[in-house]
Amino acid sequence: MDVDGATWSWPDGGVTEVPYAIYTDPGIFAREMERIFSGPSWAYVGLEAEIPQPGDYLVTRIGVRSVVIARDEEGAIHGFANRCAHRGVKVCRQRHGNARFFVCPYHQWSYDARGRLRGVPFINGVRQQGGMPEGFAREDHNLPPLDIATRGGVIFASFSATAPRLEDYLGDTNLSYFDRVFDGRQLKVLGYSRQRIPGNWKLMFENIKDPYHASLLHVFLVTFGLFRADQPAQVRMDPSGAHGLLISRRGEQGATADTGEMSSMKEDFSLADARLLDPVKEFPDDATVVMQTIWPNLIVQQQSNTLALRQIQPLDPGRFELHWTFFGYGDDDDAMTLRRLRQANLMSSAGLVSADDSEVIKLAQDGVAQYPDDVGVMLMGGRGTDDEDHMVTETAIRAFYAHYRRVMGL
Amino acid sequence: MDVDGATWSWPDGGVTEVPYAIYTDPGIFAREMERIFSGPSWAYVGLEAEIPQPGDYLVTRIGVRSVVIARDEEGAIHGFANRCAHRGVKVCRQRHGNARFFVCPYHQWSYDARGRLRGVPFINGVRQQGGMPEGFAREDHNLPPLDIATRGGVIFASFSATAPRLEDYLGDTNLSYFDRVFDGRQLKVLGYSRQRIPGNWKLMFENIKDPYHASLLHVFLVTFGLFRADQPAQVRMDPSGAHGLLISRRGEQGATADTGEMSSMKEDFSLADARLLDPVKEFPDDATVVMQTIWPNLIVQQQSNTLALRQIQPLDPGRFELHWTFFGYGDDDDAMTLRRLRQANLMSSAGLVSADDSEVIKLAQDGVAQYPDDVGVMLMGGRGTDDEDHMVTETAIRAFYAHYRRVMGL
Amino acid sequence: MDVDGATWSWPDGGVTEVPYAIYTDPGIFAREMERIFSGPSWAYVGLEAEIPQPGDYLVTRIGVRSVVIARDEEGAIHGFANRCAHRGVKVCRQRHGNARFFVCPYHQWSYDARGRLRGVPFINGVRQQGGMPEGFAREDHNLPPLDIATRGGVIFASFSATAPRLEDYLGDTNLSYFDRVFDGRQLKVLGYSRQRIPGNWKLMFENIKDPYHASLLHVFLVTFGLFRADQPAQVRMDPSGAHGLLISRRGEQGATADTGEMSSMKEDFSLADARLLDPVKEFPDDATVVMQTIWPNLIVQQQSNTLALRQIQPLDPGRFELHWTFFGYGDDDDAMTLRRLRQANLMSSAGLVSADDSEVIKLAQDGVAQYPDDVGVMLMGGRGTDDEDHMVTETAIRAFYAHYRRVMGL
Amino acid sequence: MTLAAEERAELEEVYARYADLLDDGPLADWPALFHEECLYLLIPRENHDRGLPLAIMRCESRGMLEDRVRAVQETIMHEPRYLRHHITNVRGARTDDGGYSVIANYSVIEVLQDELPRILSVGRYLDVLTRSPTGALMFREKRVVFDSVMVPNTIVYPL
Amino acid sequence: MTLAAEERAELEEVYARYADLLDDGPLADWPALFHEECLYLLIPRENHDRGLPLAIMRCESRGMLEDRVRAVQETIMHEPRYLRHHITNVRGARTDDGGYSVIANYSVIEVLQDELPRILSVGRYLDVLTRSPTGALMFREKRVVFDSVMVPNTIVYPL
Amino acid sequence: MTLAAEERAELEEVYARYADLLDDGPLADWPALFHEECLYLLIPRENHDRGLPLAIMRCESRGMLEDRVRAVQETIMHEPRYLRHHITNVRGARTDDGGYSVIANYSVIEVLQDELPRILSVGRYLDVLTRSPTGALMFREKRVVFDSVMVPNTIVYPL
Ligand code: FES
Ligand code: FES
Ligand code: FES
Ligand SMILES: [Fe+3]
Ligand SMILES: [Fe+3]
Ligand SMILES: [Fe+3]
Repeated sequence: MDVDGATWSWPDGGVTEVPYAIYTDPGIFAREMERIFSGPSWAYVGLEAEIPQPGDYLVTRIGVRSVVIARDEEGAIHGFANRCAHRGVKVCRQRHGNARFFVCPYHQWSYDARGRLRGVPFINGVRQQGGMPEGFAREDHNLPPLDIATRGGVIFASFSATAPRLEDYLGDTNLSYFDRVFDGRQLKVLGYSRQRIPGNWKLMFENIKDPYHASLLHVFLVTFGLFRADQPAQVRMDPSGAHGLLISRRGEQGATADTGEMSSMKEDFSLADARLLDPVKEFPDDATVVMQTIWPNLIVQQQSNTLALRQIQPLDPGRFELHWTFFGYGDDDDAMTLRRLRQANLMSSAGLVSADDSEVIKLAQDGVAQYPDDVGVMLMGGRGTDDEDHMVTETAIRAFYAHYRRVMGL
Repeated sequence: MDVDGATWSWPDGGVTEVPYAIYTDPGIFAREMERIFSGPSWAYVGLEAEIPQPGDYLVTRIGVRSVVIARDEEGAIHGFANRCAHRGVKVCRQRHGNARFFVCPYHQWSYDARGRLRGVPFINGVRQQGGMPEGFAREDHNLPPLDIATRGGVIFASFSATAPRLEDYLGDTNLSYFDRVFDGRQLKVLGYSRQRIPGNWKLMFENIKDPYHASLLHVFLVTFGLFRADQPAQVRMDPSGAHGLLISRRGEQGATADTGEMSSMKEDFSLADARLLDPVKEFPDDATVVMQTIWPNLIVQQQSNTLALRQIQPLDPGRFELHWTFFGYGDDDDAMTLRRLRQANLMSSAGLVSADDSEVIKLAQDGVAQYPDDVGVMLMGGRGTDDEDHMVTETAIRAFYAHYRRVMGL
Repeated sequence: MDVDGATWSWPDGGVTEVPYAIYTDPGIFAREMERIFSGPSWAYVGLEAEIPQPGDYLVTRIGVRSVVIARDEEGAIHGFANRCAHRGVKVCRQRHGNARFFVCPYHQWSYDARGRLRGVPFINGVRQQGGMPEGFAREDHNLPPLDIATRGGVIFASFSATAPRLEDYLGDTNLSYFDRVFDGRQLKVLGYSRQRIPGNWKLMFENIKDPYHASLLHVFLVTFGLFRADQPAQVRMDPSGAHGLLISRRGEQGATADTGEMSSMKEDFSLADARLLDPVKEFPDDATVVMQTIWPNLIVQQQSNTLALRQIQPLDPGRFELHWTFFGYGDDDDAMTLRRLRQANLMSSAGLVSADDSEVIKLAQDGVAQYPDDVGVMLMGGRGTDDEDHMVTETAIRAFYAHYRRVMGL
Repeated sequence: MTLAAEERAELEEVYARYADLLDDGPLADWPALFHEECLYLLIPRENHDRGLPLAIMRCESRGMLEDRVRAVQETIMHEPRYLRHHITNVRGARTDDGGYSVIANYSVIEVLQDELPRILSVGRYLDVLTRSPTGALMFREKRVVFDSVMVPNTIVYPL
Repeated sequence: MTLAAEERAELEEVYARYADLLDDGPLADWPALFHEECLYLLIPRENHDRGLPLAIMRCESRGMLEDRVRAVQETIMHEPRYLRHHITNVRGARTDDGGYSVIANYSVIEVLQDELPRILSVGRYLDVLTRSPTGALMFREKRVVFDSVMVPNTIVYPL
Repeated sequence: MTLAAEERAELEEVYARYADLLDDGPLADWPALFHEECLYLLIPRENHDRGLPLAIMRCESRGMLEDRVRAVQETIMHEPRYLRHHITNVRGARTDDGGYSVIANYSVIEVLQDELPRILSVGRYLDVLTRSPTGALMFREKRVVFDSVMVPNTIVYPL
């Protein structure tokens, strides 16, 4: 197939049928990198707390592209492509650091925190010989800059200058839940977890936007009543459908009228050390789990007291990386910090719960890759793409693909 | 090159010239998966003895596609694609087992031994919310079924409903030799050997259909007179040329008029422990070696007393897997079982003989991949594709490619 | 993009702008293998000293193609494709050896030192059966021969019969510097170093043709005054620009008016064991470093007293191998041999200097692969492609790409 | 300070048994190698070097180890796999209570069904062993600091 | 039951010599590490765990080991390669006849010409060693149970 | 001739410390494991087997080792990476001066930032150790003969 050759088109059935080709086709992937990750979107790139001081910087990826996020001497945050304007060398090799200038190793062209070219060794040659020709102007060779938006200590960046205001981009509902976690308190980074998952990056979004699977796949969650289909829940989207919220409240444990269909439940499993699960209420509302997905690369996780940002970095159609940043608040006491660290046992590359997801995503990729011409069906909860007040629905996935089709022109 | 773009065509010279591109081109490989492995062919998938009980199942691959072969409560054998009808997840993760239902891990849709969708959790939602929409019918979401044919305890499957009767498919000659080994006696599985070979899958068929190489490459065979060009032999095909038989009878060891050309022979090599080779006659005829190739993925090996099925599982143009199932008969005494196990030293991923073949296939792939526009020549024994009564011929390979060209439309 | 589909063209800006696509595009790579490595060029394949005796041979690669270079009984050197005329198997598996005939392992077709088919087992069949058909002539199945040219003990080969005389190919200037090192004295091979570099093969040529980077990237060179931008130097090309010379003379160490811009210099670094650097003058002229690049696959290195040939073997757009052959002269005394071995610490897969280059090439590939539509700029020293008498220029790279564009038709 | 041969031999036995239980089971016996009050951390070298506390497995008692083992066996959905440890270059020092503080290098090779073997994890054990009343050596602390910060998909079993 | 330091040292020597002969030769001396009546099995873990008897190498005497060695050197066509063993986490128990039953983890890394190193095989040795009249330890039984069930092309040399 | 348990233990300690200093540092302390007059060679097995003298690292004194270490830290531009050694199957013989000649197998796994772990180098140590005046064992000669002749990009650190 050739998506550019117009020899391929999305099957009928709107967003209730998703063609497997979008998980495996290189042409579609290339277009995603162009239109989604380099388009007018806001990609998560890090936390202000990770670069608190002037000169601090971090290196991350937007789509497949390496970028530098740096704080200048005045404390302002900037971003630029991590690729020398001279001959393309990756300028910055460290994941993070502090630097006044960014010096390319090859010929030591140096750039400031805005990615502006400041130094070109031997620009005037040596002993009247060589150097740059007439008409060479440093300002013509700055690094491609990123637009930056921050809110609540979270940094977003865009390759496009035409992205809407971050607040408008998120929409009221998603913005309010974003502010619920990033409420202005100082954030404290607790650590990182990184994993390379052999599946298409969109399978990660499907997974988090899918409350239907949680009570079925996640035996641990169900067994300990942390998340169950019979608990109060809402699914919320922004108007575009790009972003989504999964909100639920812990309910009773043990069997109920509805647990019959949760065949996986282990009623006899009780913890030998209960400290693994001793959640405390820390947010004004009653929600015990809020999973927020922000187009095109972020998951904000509040699962009881474990807070994390999961950044999605696609590698190719069949692989993506998930970079987790665990955090708490500057005013956490030791007990709360310890609680967050303990609960992290549930969520990471070795998480008692999230391991189910990374494993099932691999199985999904293995399955779809064998049948390039088939489609998946997303009918749970009907055919709509609206908000719902229950967990038995794929509405958020349908909404995601409705937006995806618009952006991709598919 | 682009095989679909009709910018490529098979070179002149019929089947005496084989273009190297068929060993390396992705477009040709994709067409092979479609027309050959998903077409009206019978692919070997396993033995009845591997799933003797109701509920027993095994998982294997036809081409690149994972499939489940299951025995239902009534003892009937069925097959279906190992890929959930919901969102494509590999349903079955174990290589074999026993199950009443096949439950997808993601949302626990459950399928019966026919691959028919039986259970959809929360199909009616929870507490009057969610669930499947009007018009959702389970029977619209069964797994793609396979046609099944069995003979002599061997199971074949087809993605196509239009494959001819297995008996007609094999043809009289091949059928009779198939029945020679699978004569109705209970089969006893002795074990498995699996290897991933860095070559195109067709090179494996070429190898087994090629009696010419045996007396030259396989020094061990020649040295111990197990297989030699000067021994009585027949090459037999079915009318289509798809399937083939290589039949030979052990003759004298030591030098003869014809061993001059078998320069590789080691006359001074005698075994320190002769038990490695103490074949006994166990079939009515005099044939000591019968190698049968069955389109598109099976080799039936009878080499003295070691019996094995070799299943070919292509991965991509440059790699395939060979899955060996070694077996004996239910009525073998311990001495015979031990004999088969000892003779297995000659044939496996570490076989004294078959190691030559997996190594030479890698060398062939390495060679052809460098010269995409060149061709191999298959002139030994002339240009024909008919049966022969000697070993000095490539007729079976030519017949194979004549059939290949018809099926592939090349 | 599709370079063959004429949907792609070289950007404006002549050779001062190099599109990143040429480092990553498979279509361009395929054309390079055809037009550059299989075209009328002379590729380095080895040294006469490596195959001194009749029957000696070595195996190497030209582009992605394996070739055999052999010395016949009369002492003449020949070359041929390492790929059996029968069914494509790699005939020769050893890196070097001595053989009268080259026997393919599969069916033991045997070839002489010219690659001419000499033996075909069972060509007349066995006992009046089989064998080759009417009209089969051995001489129709020789291995594709290579043209061979040697000078000063260095062997070059060409897949094309239309390459110019080696002397004309190199041009006067490059020929004279080639003769400077290969002056007719017996060569003594000291050993090999091999590395697989995750970058496009042309990045290696850019690197060696680029005097600009040496005083900036190579802190070790600068610190010890082995190579500095403020030292006397020449850049020389042949008329086509395909080949190049970088010639410099060691100057003072320590800071000077110009070292200010060599920020990397470590003035306080002095060697604990000075024996690492005790160069002696061994060539008539004053040049202490001469790096010669010979299209399409050779670098001749004279860095003080360490002499090496670096052969470039592309694997795919993103990877190439560098095969180093270190040598001295037959009349070296032990002290000189030891000196060469010590100085080899600077140049190899673990070289104190060359490690900078293999590392930076990886960073370049990482950088350009993310931005397929961008270009690198090569403006240092102006826009010209002529010889220069200083190091602050990219003229040799521009000349290289001017030739590249002509050969590639881009 | 170096270990006497007998001390080294005793430690080698402990690590061999440790590898044995994780690679070939029974996994349920593995927590018994730890003291009831113990600390087991599976921590990326990146976090360890930067002084960040987050571990991807954190068990603060033998009970938590048992809970992890049970979850692996009963609740975590995962593909079948084989694991194989190499624990080498054991070095350590005696502690006041007759135990040892030990550093060792480890690697774990993973084999998924129908896949070729691959390196799942590589790094270093930072351990404290103590003696049980019966004199047996038990892990009081075990920090698995893994260099392979980018995890190939999922770590299901303890390392 | 744990091994004394001297016992462990003696076993380490045997395994080091075993690795040495397979990796660096002379291969022809390798069978001499086995008792004349011995059993050497190279068996996929899959078969071993399912109770299936098939091994991909099966030598029932030192003679058969010698035949295999000779075939590797004289009859099997194969590309040149280097192999390198790591044999670790040796654990065992004394047997009545003064020998040992031993379990050890192993991995073998293969280097084909112009290729990068890769893991050829990984798994476990299940061994029985006995004493020769001269007191030397010899293998009476060696079961190489390999986790890497999917073999990367070919296994030419014993592991 | 086999080593006594105490001798083996002492050698294991030396190799553990050797691995420790290269993998976890301080690298600057690593040269102190060598005698002032020493020979360190990092040599491809291909050259070693063919009798070709070229090594890709050649240090003829502790001073040259110190120069290499300093260059690694101050002058060589390289991507950040973690290395991890496994040194196994140590075997050796006592020498007249109370030292040892030792052969051991090694592998080094490399982890580049955001990459999966890979085998950087595998091979064998051919060592001669001698005793310092204080009785400590030091390397007089170390030949690192690596099977992985095709180097994956660059070798920056000594192995
Ligand atoms: S490539 Fe960056 S300075 Fe030249
Ligand atoms: S993917 Fe199988 S049940 Fe949802
Ligand atoms: S392939 Fe070379 S002789 Fe047949
Ligand atoms: Fe989930
Ligand atoms: Fe064969
Ligand atoms: Fe350089």
